[in-house]
Amino acid sequence: MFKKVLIANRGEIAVRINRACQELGISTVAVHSEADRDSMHVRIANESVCIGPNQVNKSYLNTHALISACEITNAEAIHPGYGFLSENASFAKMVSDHGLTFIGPKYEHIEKMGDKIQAKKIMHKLGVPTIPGSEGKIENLDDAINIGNEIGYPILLKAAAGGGGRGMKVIGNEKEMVDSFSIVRKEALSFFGNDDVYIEKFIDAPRHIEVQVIGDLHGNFVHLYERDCSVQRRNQKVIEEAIAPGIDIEEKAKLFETVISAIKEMGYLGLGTLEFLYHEGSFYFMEMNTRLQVEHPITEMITRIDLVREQISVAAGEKLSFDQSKINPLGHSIECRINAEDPKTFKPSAGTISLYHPPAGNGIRLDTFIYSGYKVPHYYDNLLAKLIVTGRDRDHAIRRALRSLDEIIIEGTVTNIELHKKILSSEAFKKGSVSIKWLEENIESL
Amino acid sequence: MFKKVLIANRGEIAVRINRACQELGISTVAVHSEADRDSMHVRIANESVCIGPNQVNKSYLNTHALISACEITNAEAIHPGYGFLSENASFAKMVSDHGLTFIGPKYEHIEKMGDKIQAKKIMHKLGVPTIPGSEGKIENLDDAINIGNEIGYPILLKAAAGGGGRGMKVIGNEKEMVDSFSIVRKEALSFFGNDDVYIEKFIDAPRHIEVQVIGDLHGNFVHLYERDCSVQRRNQKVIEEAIAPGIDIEEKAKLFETVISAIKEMGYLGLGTLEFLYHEGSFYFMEMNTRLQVEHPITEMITRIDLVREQISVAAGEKLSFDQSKINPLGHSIECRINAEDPKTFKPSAGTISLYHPPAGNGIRLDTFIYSGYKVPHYYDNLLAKLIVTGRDRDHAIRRALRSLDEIIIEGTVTNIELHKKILSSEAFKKGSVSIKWLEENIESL
Amino acid sequence: MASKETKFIDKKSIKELADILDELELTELSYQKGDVSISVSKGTTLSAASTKTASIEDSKVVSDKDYRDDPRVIKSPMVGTVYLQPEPGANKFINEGDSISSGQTMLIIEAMKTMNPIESNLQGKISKIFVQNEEAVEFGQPLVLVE
Amino acid sequence: MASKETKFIDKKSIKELADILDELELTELSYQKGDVSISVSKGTTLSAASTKTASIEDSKVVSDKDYRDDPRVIKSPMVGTVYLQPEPGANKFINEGDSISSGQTMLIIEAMKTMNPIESNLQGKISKIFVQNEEAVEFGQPLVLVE
Repeated sequence: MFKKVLIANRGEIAVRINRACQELGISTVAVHSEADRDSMHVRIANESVCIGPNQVNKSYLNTHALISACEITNAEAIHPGYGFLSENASFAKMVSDHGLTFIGPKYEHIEKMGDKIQAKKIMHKLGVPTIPGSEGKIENLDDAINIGNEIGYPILLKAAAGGGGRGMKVIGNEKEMVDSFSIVRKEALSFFGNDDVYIEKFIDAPRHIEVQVIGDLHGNFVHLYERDCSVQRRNQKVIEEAIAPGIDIEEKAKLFETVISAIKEMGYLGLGTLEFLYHEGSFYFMEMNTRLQVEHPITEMITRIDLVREQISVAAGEKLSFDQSKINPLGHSIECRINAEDPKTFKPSAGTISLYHPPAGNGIRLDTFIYSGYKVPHYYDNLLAKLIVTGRDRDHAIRRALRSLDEIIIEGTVTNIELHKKILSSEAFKKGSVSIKWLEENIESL
Repeated sequence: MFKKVLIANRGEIAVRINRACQELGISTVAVHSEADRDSMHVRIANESVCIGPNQVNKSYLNTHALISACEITNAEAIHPGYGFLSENASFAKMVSDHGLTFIGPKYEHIEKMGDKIQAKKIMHKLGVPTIPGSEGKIENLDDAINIGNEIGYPILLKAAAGGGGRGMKVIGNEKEMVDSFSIVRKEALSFFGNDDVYIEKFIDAPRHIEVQVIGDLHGNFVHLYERDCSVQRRNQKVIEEAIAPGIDIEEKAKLFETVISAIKEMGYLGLGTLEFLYHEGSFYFMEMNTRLQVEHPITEMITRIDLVREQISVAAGEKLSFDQSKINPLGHSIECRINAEDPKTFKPSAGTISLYHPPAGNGIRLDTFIYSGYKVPHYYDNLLAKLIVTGRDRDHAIRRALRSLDEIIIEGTVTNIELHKKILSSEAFKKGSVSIKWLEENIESL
Repeated sequence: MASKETKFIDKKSIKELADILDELELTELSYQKGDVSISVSKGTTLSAASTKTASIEDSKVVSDKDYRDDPRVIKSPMVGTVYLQPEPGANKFINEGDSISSGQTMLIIEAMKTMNPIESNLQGKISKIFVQNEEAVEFGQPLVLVE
Repeated sequence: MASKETKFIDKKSIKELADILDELELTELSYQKGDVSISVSKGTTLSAASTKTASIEDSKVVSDKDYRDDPRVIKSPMVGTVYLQPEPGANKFINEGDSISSGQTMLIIEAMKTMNPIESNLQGKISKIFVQNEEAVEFGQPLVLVE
């Protein structure tokens, strides 16, 4: 096991990783920008190094400073957290070229999964379900009709050169295909100077379901069930839960099997998350995150596996401490991301936390880095805390979340706590299975 | 289920019970003395009633005020917490005579178990192991020798009228019995005016092991394994853990069987704890606590059963939500009682909490009622917070506890946090299985 | 107003001290000079939590809060329900404006099905009755103001 | 200053007391002289946590903390290891008491196996060199004081 690890991150995740290291008996090095001198991740680490000024590209993204900080502190490994350099393949390679360990996957896997189109092709080859469609451009109407019948309507007819929501049309049936095919091609030509079109299955209001996996260097590959992260706003997850409500266990078992077979084939190391769209009983692979996720705690709560601890262990070459048979999710866990943001405009809100009082009690975990008197800098992201509540079942977890949101006090900066209360109290959320469009479409009327 | 419950307590346990009620959708009434007007249990309740001045006998022990508070708020049930009126059989009866529900056992059981000598006799009859000894006074030396041989040396020869550690002698073998019998009788006569003596097995440095049970009104009786509460000072528990380290699983299974059979025979309702001395493979019943215990959270953590929720449910006439087959303890949980007390003299320390910052993260639960700015009154007990840490195994839980104790900040009053660190870092504690004498004997050298 | 008189309250100085408090990031500041003494302080309180509790005190008897420590007030010695008349339909024991003598019954508090006559421990004129008939009262809640 | 006007509030004294409060790490301070009496206090900060961090800053370079915002100081532009000589055995680039001109090399910082000469951006007399040979430095750490 490592003796000393440098944590190349800030905020709640740096605090989270620091705790896992301390529990493993690993000494920690915090790095920080000038603005973060008093931040909690610096306070609780064994050592700290200022690596640059406030701008992230000169501090938390400053690869040279990070490697140098390892050199002067004799840290053996770097944990990148999430965001920042966590999915930067060339940084992972640089770390390893300097004889240090990058606590994450092999850099080849970071690189391959970083290219979304290549990632889809690889996963498709490995048997993971992806969105069906034409494998390339459609030559003529007959081909279009054949493919339409094959994958089933509705389908999306898309200009190959399109983008930003332009140059695509939803086709509901064969007749609409006959009517629209040449029109879409003509439009494509006039908009983008190219009349190539292709077909993809149209999924209107899917859910976001993701599967947590982990692998070690000894041939062990395990999934830790799924999370439902459909409550989103502007593609930002707001609430996540594990396990996903209302999905047939047989369906999931089949998915988990193909996922495990794929990461085994890859020889994947460490934590990873495969993100899927889910609609009417089918899963469609979107992308793979080759890192620790913000929402990992809900999986920890229902499986009782400390994912960060395992992640560090497997990076150090150790075996996973459990196998698939040990993973029997129990209860239901919900994470609310508490952001410092204006409740109307959603603009990030900086300021000094004049009073912080956390909720507590049975089933409550609050991962945060704030404290009474902490000045939230405006340079970084606005995630203040993650409230993770776990109950015997989904209904219990929702009630627990609501009573915790009533208990928490964060004064000095505006937060989205009221939004969480509204979501958790809404009939649609309580029923379960909302789509990724639900929050945006209903945020005004909640 | 109840619509409204009055919580007849203060401090962390009133907060704990309030949370369980809220999660069950039950409205809560807090009661408080004048000094507790700003206490957390008042702040988080749905309603509150001032029931008297600061002295406990005029407020928290004021049975008439409590019943009246139910009447004016229309609360249907009273949760007594621990301490105060929780084991007062006549209060329990008074509550029920007023058409209210006492959230606890039937008052007959509180009464019977409240008399320690009667409790031992009842448990002995019900097959629960008690300390072997003469059933009454010893007539002569021959009887004494016979009983000594029967229960095995060392034994304790005790004056029936003795007490406070006087009028008893440890007898190591038959020869010592011959030498001492008449001396002890003579001493008994001169000290207490009565030369009746009796014999009890002598247990030098036992451990304190207790078994958590719960019963409902539908014939279901379940045990939730044991807790080890041997780390004590002046008969006050300091650290508790579940499950107890190093006790043979077969031994425990046998104990649990007799315990379940006993409470079934009694028709026991609600939560209860049977306390045992444990020494060299044998358990000796000491007493039964007919209430919620301070240390209940460690059992909640390893069994994932919310004991307070179940306690309220069964009092409302509902069935237990689980059966024995669902109770499979996982991991290891440790509770540190954080008291406001002088680290040298152990004198309670009141004062204003100028800053409170709790530890957090995976596996951490902190049950407390303090907050930044809270003035700890000097009228009540000195328990500020219970740090409950749960890890994959005992060693992990100890490391977690240590890192949490490093994180916690309570300024404005002195606490025993440093004592906890010393205990948890000591080789003897790490090895497990210390006796109830260990802390007192080693506190200076820790 | 063409006043030459020095106002009792020197708001400008208070404001100045408050600004200094902010500037120096202090939480308390007292200043005395001659016969004028000013203290300003700023601090965190648990205000968010306190706003949510709907205690009986808040919801039923808001107006009596200021009188809790007033020696002219007779406070409830117990938790219960107040009756202002000896029986339904009868006259009230006391009315605002009445004179009252020490030992005189002011009202009844029912607790545990028992009627407890509450006597005055003050004498003077009743300037305010804080409670309504059949109102629930807690310990220490102001009942009557005697002047 | 020969000012005749007596201002009611003596901000200078308050500031001075607040500074003393800070310097001595007090939380409250009262001062009285003649008819003037001033009390200042400052709330609690997360001091318990901050005492436990053994940052490089605390453990290695305690003395330079006060100079962090001093414009006369040249600070480290990177994380790395300091060398005061061009090569082992050679003379130091600079010594305390030397004159230095803008653009002159003061020392080398090794980072990522690369030797980075650090040049002065000030000119004047070197009154203090904060770092030792082969010492690890973090970003923004004071290197040299030029007066």
